[in-house]
Amino acid sequence: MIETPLTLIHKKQLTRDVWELALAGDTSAITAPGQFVNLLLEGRFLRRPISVCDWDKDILLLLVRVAGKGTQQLCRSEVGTSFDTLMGLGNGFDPARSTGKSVLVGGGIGSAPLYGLAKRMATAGDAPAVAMGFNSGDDAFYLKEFAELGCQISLATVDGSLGRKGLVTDLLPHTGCGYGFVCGPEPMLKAVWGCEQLTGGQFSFEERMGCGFGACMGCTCKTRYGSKRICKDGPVLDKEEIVW
Amino acid sequence: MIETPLTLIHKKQLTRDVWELALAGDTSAITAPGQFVNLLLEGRFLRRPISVCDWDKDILLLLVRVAGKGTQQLCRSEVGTSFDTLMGLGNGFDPARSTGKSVLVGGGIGSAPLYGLAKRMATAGDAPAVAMGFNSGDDAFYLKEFAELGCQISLATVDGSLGRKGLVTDLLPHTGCGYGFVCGPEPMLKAVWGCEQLTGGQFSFEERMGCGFGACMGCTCKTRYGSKRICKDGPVLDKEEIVW
Amino acid sequence: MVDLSVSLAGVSLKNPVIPASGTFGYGREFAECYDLNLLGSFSFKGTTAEARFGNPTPRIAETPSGMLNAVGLQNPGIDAVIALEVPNMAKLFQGPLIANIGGFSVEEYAENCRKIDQCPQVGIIEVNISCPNLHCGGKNFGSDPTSAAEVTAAVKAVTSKPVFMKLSPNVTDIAEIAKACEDAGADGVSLINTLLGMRIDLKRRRPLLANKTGGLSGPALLPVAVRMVYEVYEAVSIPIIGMGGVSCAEDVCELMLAGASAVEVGAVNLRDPMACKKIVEELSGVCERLGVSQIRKLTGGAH
Amino acid sequence: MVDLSVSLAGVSLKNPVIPASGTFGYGREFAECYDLNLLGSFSFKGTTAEARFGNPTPRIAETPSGMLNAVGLQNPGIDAVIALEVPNMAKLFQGPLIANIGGFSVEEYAENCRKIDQCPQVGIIEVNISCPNLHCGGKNFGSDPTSAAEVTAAVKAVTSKPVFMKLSPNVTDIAEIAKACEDAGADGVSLINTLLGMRIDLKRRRPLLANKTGGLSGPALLPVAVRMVYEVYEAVSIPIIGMGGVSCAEDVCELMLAGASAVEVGAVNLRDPMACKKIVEELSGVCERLGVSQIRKLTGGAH
Ligand SMILES: Cc1cc2nc3c(=O)[nH]c(=O)nc-3n(C[C@H](O)[C@H](O)[C@H](O)COP(=O)(O)OP(=O)(O)OC[C@H]3O[C@@H](n4cnc5c(N)ncnc54)[C@H](O)[C@@H]3O)c2cc1C
Ligand SMILES: Cc1cc2nc3c(=O)[nH]c(=O)nc-3n(C[C@H](O)[C@H](O)[C@H](O)COP(=O)(O)OP(=O)(O)OC[C@H]3O[C@@H](n4cnc5c(N)ncnc54)[C@H](O)[C@@H]3O)c2cc1C
Ligand SMILES: Cc1cc2nc3c(=O)[nH]c(=O)nc-3n(C[C@H](O)[C@H](O)[C@H](O)COP(=O)(O)O)c2cc1C
Ligand SMILES: Cc1cc2nc3c(=O)[nH]c(=O)nc-3n(C[C@H](O)[C@H](O)[C@H](O)COP(=O)(O)O)c2cc1C
Ligand code: FES
Ligand code: FES
Repeated sequence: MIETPLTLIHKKQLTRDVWELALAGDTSAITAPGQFVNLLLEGRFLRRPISVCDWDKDILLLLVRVAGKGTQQLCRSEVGTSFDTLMGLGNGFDPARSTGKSVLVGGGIGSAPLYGLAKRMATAGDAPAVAMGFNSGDDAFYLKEFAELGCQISLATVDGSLGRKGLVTDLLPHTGCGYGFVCGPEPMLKAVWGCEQLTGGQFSFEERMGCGFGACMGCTCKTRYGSKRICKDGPVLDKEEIVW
Repeated sequence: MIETPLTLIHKKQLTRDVWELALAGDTSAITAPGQFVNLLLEGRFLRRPISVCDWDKDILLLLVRVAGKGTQQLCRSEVGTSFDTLMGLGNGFDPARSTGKSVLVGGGIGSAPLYGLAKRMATAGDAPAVAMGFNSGDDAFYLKEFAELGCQISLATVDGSLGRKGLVTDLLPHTGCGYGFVCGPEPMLKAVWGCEQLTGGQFSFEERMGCGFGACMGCTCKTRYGSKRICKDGPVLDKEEIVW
Repeated sequence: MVDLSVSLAGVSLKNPVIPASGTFGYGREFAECYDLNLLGSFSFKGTTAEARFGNPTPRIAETPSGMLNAVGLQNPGIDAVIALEVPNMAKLFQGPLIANIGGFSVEEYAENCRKIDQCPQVGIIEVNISCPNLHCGGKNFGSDPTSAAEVTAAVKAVTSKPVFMKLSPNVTDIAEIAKACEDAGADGVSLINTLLGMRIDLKRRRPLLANKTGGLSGPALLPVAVRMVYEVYEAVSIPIIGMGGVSCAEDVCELMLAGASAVEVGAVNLRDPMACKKIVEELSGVCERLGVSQIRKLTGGAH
Repeated sequence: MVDLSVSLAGVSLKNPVIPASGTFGYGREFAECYDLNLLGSFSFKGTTAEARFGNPTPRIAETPSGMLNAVGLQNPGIDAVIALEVPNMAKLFQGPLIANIGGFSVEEYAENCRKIDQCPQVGIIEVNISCPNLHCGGKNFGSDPTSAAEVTAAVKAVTSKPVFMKLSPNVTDIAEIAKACEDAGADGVSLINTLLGMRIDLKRRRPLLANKTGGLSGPALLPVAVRMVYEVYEAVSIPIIGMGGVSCAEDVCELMLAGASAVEVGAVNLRDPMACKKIVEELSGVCERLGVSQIRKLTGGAH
């Protein structure tokens, strides 16, 4: 973990409430896709945890959904704004531990960290299948970006306006994959976790955080191997250790 | 009183801790020199009261001394920063009520509102005498500006590095004036109030303020005519009503 | 169209937004900024039997997301308030006023309320029991259930207007005090008053306020207010006027979900004289987003 | 050169800056950021007899200039702490540690303290009496003088280390509780713990924290902490560790002027892991500006 300033150098609105933000600074603390950063926003006491979507050595890419006043402030910030940032938080996804053909499963904004994972898997010569669920076609983002990596994409929307009508779990049987990298809201994680064809997988969780780096025990969850801190021992947990 | 945004369009450091700030916006609520504005600063709960130094219909000039974290933040703000401002607060000086030859008496940053007063008196054809006291010559500001109005200036510094060594009260007997417009720290106000040759005068006071517009009773003082709110019934009080 | 009307012990208000006592004077300064009739009501400056200068200055200090005040109940005294200020306020605001009443003995409270009972413009009496009991070593009336109940009973005996007892948060168990007031006949409770605090001037090495301590108000207080309103709602069945740190329409809804039937807005009026107007204007939109068509349905919704 | 050293009931610290219990874990995460030996001491996570998972999540909520936590004393239990964590902490920090001890009965407090008494690395025992007394309807030990005194006496009987009783601010009269602890033999008092608060999730219409209420900490709390330290300093003659809302070196000096001999820094460690280091580094400069050559001379200076 390092504490470092990042400068907003680019922003683009992707959907009604999702923005793509590029920030410049020292990204050396990031070691794996699925890690997150914790951004300090002027006037807010707690930092805001946001997953690393992608990064190179001096640029960090985030996809941010406006969920409340803090994310709204973040997405309204002007290019040039600087943010004090804690970087390289959490364990992240480990593609090396996959035990079969892999599918990346994203729900809503949960697809953000999967992009960085897909890119690294593609670069290693193994572009994964991607299954994404959104509320409607208007909410979908990054389809082109995933496609450009060579990923096979399947889509589901709740209102049926894009891809299959239904939930992302409906897509899984058709992917033929047995190992999942999963990120999304908790009910979706639980549903995917229960899908029979996934024999293994890595699931990324969210929790309200005090610190984001393991000090406060604000984000603890129970696992088969005892208490774990989502921020430090997660946010990614192995399928087999998860208890609901 | 109006609530309006002002944009910082110019800033200049005058001394080690005094800055000249020009702000653009609707100044129509200002009706008299010696009134003040109340500036909202990002991240501070209470506004900061600052005297109007000078104004025309769309520019407000302030002189600000860095006294704590808020004034530091204000003076460090970048040109272009916007401040929510309450304008046209307090009664201000009334030169028409002068009963004799007038001297403007300023202590430290207290000279700021006297400039706007001097300018209006000069424009009306009656440039007043000005007596200013500072800690040292390095702390003096606006000497040229007052001189350009045609004011006769006398100076005192505590360390004697500029003008007469001593306090501003030492200057008064030499001005030959019987009516004062006075602004400065409270001990200086009290000393000037006690000077024999001033038969009348208007004294501008400071107090910690909750609102600045008369609602909270945070700034009340006792006068010969009952309780007065420094922010609304003042900040300028008549010599004869003041009780210490 | 969201129905913003609420009712407080039989008194109907067009909306739940009420400027808090001591932060709105007698309304005059705010009436220069907007038409006060858009408010639900307003609670005017705390009134005592005698005219009071209040505490020496400095009376105000800043704190993170809040402020301290030690105004010390400056007011012209109940007779002057009734003769001059009440008629004036009635010109600025045509709805029912809330009269905030202080006192330094049980008798003084009763006498003040007996007098204010004569004012038809006053719809509700709000009795501030965070005042020191001069007959009892200066302990606040609001700091123990017995003296809170005593004031309640004394006041109820002399007025037919609804009486809301305004509780102090500086206690171990605010629900117990509220219950004592209810049992003594209170028609409602108002909470919370300010939390006792202090700032020190590092240069002078003395408390910043001349009075040493002062009352904390402003957004910093919000979570304490929400908790206390929630606790009191579980303990009593009379209506609650909630307050403490409200700065936006969402905060109004939060206190109502905790159990408030109406909400007072205090310190932010000082920071932004337009605050209450903005809050009233935002309230319908916030209710719509929360899927509420009658705001009074929010009261106690989080229990 | 400003002398920053202070002394707490005979234990010397190189400076008065102490990370507060529960906001610094066992120091590991912070030791990745800086050398902990620049601290005066550190108070480690509250320890109970049994291992505790703590409360269900969400355990954290944001508030204006602060936060609520309802962690619920998650810890591996006293035996694991002594066997594993204390030796580990001693590697990261060579000065005297402060052991923060919880309990749900007088016996548990005593038993925990008897065990921790065996650790030479522990210089001070800080007894957190904001825990519910399971034998007494769940009322906090810290909410009345009798039970506070009972815990104090029981703990003092089993340890020769200095015992600091950590007081809850959720009381009508904190000075009375402090006095009861002093009379029962406490070597010092630590204050304040968190103020009880609540936030409500407007969309779900439920308290945001799974535990409903949580403890308020962070800058919002500072004026309440200053006031309580000031009051307690006037009531007792044992040393005070002050805390609540400290976020910079000036705040450390403010609490010392109010009466603290040393100062704990809590929630801001979570916002900024470098906070304590920055505070220690700024402290000399602030003292110089205040014209102080020995920081311990500030203690009680505002009285
Ligand atoms: C490990 C992790 C990775 C995340 N990655 C992303 C991402 O890549 N893109 C994205 O848009 N969002 C992401 N989130 C969710 C994001 O942190 C929240 O949407 C954001 O904190 C909401 O802040 P707010 O001020 O807008 O909302 P408010 O509701 O006003 O926030 C109030 C408080 O609650 C916290 N909070 C609210 N919702 C959440 C939540 N879902 N998770 C954690 N804390 C919350 C806030 O941090 C803040 O402390 C992630 C969360 C976690 C834990
Ligand atoms: C009517 C009036 C006119 C003023 N005109 C000027 C001016 O033209 N130029 C200028 O430099 N200063 C002026 N001041 C003083 C200026 O308001 C304070 O220096 C400033 O508020 C300090 O804020 P801070 O955050 O830097 O200090 P802090 O000490 O951090 O402020 C903490 C709190 O105390 C208040 N405070 C501190 N000092 C004073 C003070 N002297 N008077 C009132 N409130 C104070 C602040 O407003 C704030 O609420 C004036 C004050 C008043 C009342
Ligand atoms: C300057 C000031 C003066 C106050 N005077 C009174 C008063 O006279 N009577 C009273 O009951 N409460 C008084 N209060 C308390 C408020 O009515 C309110 O209970 C408290 O400030 C909490 O609300 P807030 O955080 O919205 O300000 C005063 C508060 C302030 C800030
Ligand atoms: C996440 C968190 C956990 C805490 N855990 C404990 C604890 O285990 N024992 C204890 O005595 N105090 C605990 N506290 C209280 C702090 O030690 C401190 O008293 C309080 O937070 C006020 O200081 P602050 O405003 O600087 O945070 C905790 C506080 C926080 C924020
Ligand atoms: S958020 Fe503090 S330990 Fe995870
Ligand atoms: S500052 Fe509020 S009345 Fe003067």
